[in-house]
Amino acid sequence: MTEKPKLGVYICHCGINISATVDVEALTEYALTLPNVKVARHYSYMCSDPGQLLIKNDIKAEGLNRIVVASCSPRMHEPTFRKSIQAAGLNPYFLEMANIREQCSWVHEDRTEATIKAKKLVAAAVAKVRLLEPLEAREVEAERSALIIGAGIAGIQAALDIADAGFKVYLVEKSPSVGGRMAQLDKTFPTLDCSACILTPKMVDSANHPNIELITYAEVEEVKGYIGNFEIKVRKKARYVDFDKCTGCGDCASACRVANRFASEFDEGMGKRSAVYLPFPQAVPAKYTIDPKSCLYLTKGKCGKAPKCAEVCGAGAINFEQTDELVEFKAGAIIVATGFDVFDATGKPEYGYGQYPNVITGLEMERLVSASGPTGGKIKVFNGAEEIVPQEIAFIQCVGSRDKSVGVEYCSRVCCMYTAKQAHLIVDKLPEAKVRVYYMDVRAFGKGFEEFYDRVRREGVRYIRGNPSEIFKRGNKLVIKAEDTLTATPLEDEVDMVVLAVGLKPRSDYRTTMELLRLSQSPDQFFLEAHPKLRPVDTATDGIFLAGCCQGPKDIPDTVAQAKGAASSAMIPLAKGKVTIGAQVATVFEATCRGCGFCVSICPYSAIELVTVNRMGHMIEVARVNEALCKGCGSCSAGCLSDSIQPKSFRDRQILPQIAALGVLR
Amino acid sequence: MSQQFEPNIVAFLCNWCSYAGADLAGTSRVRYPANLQAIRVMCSGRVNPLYVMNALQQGADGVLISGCHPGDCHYMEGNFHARRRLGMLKELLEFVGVDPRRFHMSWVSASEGHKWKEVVEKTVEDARAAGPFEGFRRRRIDW
Amino acid sequence: MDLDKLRKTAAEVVSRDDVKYLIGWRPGSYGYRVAPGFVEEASAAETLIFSPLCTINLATYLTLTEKLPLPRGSAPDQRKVALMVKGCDSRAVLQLLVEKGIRRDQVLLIGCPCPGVVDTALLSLKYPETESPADLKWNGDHFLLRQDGQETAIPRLSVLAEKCRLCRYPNPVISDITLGEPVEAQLTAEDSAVAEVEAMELGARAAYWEEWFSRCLRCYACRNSCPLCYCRDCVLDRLNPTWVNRAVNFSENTAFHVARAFHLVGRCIECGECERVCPANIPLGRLNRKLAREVREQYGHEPGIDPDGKPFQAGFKPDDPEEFIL
Amino acid sequence: MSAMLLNKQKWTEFTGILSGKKVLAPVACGDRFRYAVPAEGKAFSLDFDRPLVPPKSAVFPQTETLYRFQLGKTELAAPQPGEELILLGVRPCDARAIKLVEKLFRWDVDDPYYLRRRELTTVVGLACLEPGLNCFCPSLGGGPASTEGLDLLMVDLGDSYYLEPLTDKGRSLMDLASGLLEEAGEEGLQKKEEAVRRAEEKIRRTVDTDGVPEILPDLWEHPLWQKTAAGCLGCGTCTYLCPTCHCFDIQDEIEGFEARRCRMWDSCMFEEYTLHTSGHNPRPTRRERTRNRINHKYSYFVRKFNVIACVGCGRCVNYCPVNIDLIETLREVKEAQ
Repeated sequence: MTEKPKLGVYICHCGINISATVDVEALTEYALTLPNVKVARHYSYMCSDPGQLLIKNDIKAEGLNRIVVASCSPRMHEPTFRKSIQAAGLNPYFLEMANIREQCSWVHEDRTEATIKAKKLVAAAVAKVRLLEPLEAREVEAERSALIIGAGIAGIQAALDIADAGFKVYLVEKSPSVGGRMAQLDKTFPTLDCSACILTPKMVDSANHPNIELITYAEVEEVKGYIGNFEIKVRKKARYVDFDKCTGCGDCASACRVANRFASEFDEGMGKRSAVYLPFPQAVPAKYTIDPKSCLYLTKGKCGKAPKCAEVCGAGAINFEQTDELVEFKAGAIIVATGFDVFDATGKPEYGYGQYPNVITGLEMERLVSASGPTGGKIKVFNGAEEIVPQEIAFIQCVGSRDKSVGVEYCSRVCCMYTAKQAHLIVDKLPEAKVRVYYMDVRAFGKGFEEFYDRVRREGVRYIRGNPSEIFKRGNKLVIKAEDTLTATPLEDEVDMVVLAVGLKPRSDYRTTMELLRLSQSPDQFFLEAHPKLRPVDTATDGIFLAGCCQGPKDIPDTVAQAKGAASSAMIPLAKGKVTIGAQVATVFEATCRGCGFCVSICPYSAIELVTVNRMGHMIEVARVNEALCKGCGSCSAGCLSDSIQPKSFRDRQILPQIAALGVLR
Repeated sequence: MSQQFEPNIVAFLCNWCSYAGADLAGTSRVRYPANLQAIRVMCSGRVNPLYVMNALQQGADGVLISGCHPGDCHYMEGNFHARRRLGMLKELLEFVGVDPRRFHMSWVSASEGHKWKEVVEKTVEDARAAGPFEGFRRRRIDW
Repeated sequence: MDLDKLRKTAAEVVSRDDVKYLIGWRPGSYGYRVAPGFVEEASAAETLIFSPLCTINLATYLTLTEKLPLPRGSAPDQRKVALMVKGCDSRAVLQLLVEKGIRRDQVLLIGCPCPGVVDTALLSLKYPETESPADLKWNGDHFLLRQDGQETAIPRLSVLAEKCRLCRYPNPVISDITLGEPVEAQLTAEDSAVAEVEAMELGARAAYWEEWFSRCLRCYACRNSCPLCYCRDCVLDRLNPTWVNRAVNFSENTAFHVARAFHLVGRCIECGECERVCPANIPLGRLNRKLAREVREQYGHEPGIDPDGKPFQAGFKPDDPEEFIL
Repeated sequence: MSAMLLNKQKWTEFTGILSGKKVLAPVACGDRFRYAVPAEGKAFSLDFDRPLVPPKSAVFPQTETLYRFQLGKTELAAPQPGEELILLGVRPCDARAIKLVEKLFRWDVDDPYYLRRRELTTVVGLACLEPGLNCFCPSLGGGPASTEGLDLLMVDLGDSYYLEPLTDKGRSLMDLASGLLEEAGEEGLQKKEEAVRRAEEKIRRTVDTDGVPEILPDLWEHPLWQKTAAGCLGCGTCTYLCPTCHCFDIQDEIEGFEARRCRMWDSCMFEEYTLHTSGHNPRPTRRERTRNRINHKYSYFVRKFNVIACVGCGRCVNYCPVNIDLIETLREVKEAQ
């Protein structure tokens, strides 16, 4: 480090690309006048083998320890020259390039002007290279396992892929069962295959796979570390049912004193469940859970003389003493597959959702038409107090999508098609019923979508282009007030039931996940991918990937495709067993750091944290960089008031002399 | 014939967008004035606003900082930080009497070779109109 | 304010086991001077005052105390520092908390609602100081000056400090004990001093600041008196890299003041100490207030108000202004 | 030449004689005065308040280039000697200070930079007939018309100035103006002495320095330093404005590939004043720094040069932003005995 700098400056002609405009000889002479420059040469193609050999020989013969190459853009050949000086025994980071081709000879015509500019660029490179420091890229071991948060179809698919490749997977699900939103659906568009039929085998696989550790009814509480070395804490919530003893017989649920009194989450509140429950018949794991918010014993401390569930449980699985359990493990990669919520239709009060029982959402409709649903697949709704089989049915699309008035500008991508599918199912089940769809545009862009849409229309479903303004009750009918914008006719449409095609929203608890993993959001509040085109499953943090609707609305095939993409990306560090840590990272000078944490807030990669250190008996906080997470952007540094955090190779003390060198030649 | 004043301009370009855009301008053989020299930094967020002051002190007549368009930052947020910091610096410099034409900021993407040319032309033209920076230039003082 | 109550409270506070000492104001050695009073014992609380002469922002002292190496095995003194704060001082404390410059459990704040302090320099120009300490009191739209046995009523606005004319937060924004009744915030006057500089032609503005910055001695009183300039090692003192040469001339002085003002962007709480302490009378307050106003108006941020706020310089909003970008 | 009178009506003519020479005189600067070359077309005026920065800056500039060099090269270029200078309107206390500081620059080696400037400078004093609130020069052996360090003393007698030459430099300056001057005579002398006596009576504050240099070493660990330092901000106001403070630092300044080595005022109130490369600081807190400031003036300097390095100008008392009052501190020192 203390070795006095001995510089070599190498000026490339690039054939005549540079030398036609820049006087390379004058430039070489000038370079020799600069401080610490021992050798300056010009050559026709510096990047050629003989060109590189020239540099290597000088390093050995003249004892050069810093190299400036004035040639093309560093974006082009920096790696080339780094390698060649490294081959000659120099640290590869003792190189600075002056871009005298793309940003000089190719853009200027006047030889004098271009030569002056080239001199300044070389001077700046000399000024900087004198002060560069030797750096080293490092490799660290990677944990060969993955954490997947969310066990919907995205999480399950990613888990199965990674597990099949031979790596350990921790699949963590918040609710008592895997399956997610897809399990709630009846048929899938446009093929109409039964959602449960294609999903349940995968659910079962995810529970039985030897490489998958399925952790349901649990939440990730803490994630520390970095790619290859995440340290994770998961809270397994108390089920009050012994997981190993429970046989899933269901006796407890029938015996429960408050049996079938509570809205079933799975049935979107249309069905009822007991305080001890299985979310749905095909739930995996088929283990009962006591909801602490509805159980009499857990809320009131008393349930008759003794809780009935415990009395009837032959396996003796009921255990009110159970407490939350913390599980800790390490993972090399994380896939976030936390899914979505649907738009809360009460946000559009003009449609009367919540006010009229026969105004329902698309997801409720899924449960209504499902054979496993609360009505056993029969389409019936309450109209006031009376239960009816609707004959006049309207769908309203884009409820909570493409609607700035509720703060949702995006298209939810699935509503057009699920509406078409549900319309078809109604026509199928109630051949007499009249179905119409109020729409803005129909987006049938996927494979087989347009054909399906066409089929539904042929089946007699009427599509009316217009956005209803209001729904109100007249007699025992619901009246939709709208305008058919194709014929410019105002209309009042009397119906028995309205289905609101609600859009997809980020999960209500997205902020917890965001803060847990320091994810970013796109303007639509879904999690932000690292690049919209080229890194659609990556996040800004290495080793954390996105799959499914948490990144944005998508249908099942897209979700599965992204899950598979995320799985294969996550497997890269797992397969390599190592991760490389860049050399040009930020570093903290702790002696001057005042621990304000500005850098911590600024860093988009959560690469900086405040740690407490003992400074001569005083406990003080200072910033510390996790080199594995740092990308070397340097934003922290420009925001540091005491200049205590600096990106290597782009330190202030390396850049300021560059500025000075450019200035003095004015 | 009176000699036209040729301003000296120091530019800070982010590696991923603006430096690449400037390279593209070269590859496309776009012509622009030779008054501007670029210093490559990884991100516009790296540019400490005090670099601008330092450049003016050390002989620059104008300073340009260029980064990725909002939302396109390779590091996601660096250009947003740069925008806030440099926006305030601009206010400050103007308030202490530095001609606002001496300091510009731009968004130039890797595909905007032609925009880069326009930005350089505008920067040079403005600095030329503002004249040689004497203000608090170091060498103006007994140094 | 009731001085007896102040002294009684102070005495109680310093008697507490969890309080190291109290910092308040005490009469200075002559004229209109007021000095910081460091009270360690209840009896010494008798010297404390609170008057329109109490310009010093005591929050500065929170970060000024050096941390000497402790003998191995001994623990640092964890007791609190009790601090008397005016509205502006309390904002400094709050901003320090937001920036983790201090911890909440390290301070005990005695809030003093403040009807505005005087510009001591202006006061002594209009009403010359004498060698005996003078007494000044608030009295509606006047200050009552008692000096060498004589009493003079001074119209409030004629000697009120500039920052107090613009004060939006006369009452402490954070405190543990509040003395006296809250003061009504006045309708904020336009910052005519800043407007005056803004209205100048560019060249005149450059000349204006050149005139002032040329006189700077680089005594660093502005920096050292600032409650928010508390880096252990100021970058402007540093040699590698050298941001600002130590040489004292217009160029380096400007660089120093630009850098200082910039580092306070979104952090300055407009207590005006920098300007008050400047021996060369450089109107540094204008520089800081101009930036504070831009931060407020363009970015909707006010430092030292929101204990949960994110520091201005450590964040951004996607819709921050960008009209200036080409 | 003996003492002479200069009628104030001839002031303009007198200053005309000085034209062509470099003259630094008090110039109004807001409500402060400083020594500067008066702006073009502006006459010198002796109607001023005590300037903020003492005139020591004329012979010991705040920043002074010692030599220049190129990075990577070994040749040095030292600046040429400066030009002759007349310092006008110097207060006797400040002139005494220049004389005191000279002792340091003549100690072990002769400092060529300081001594050359000193040699080229003629110091013209003006008796201080309206002492300030915190003036205490008589306590330090000076007075409103003290002549130490002056080449020429002027006393304002209302309608004329009393001019008393003190050195050859002073005499030759008076020679230049001999046509404008008239003998002061006994009457002039009496008027002058009367004016000075009245001025002396106006001085309010006093310091008893008797024995202070001897006491100070015994008070090394006395709590008074902690007490004094508690409120100190650690700024350089007191030292930079002190006419006898003479500490300097030497730094290299680089611009591009060129550099200069220069000397600049330093202040013992700054943390980095005694900061070692190792990170160790023998004066780690404001207590040690405050103690040093008093000790240097009232003890170390006395031991070395047999005179207190304070002239009682009162600037540190006037300008301390937190009212650290040297006079009070010295009183406490005496009391602590």
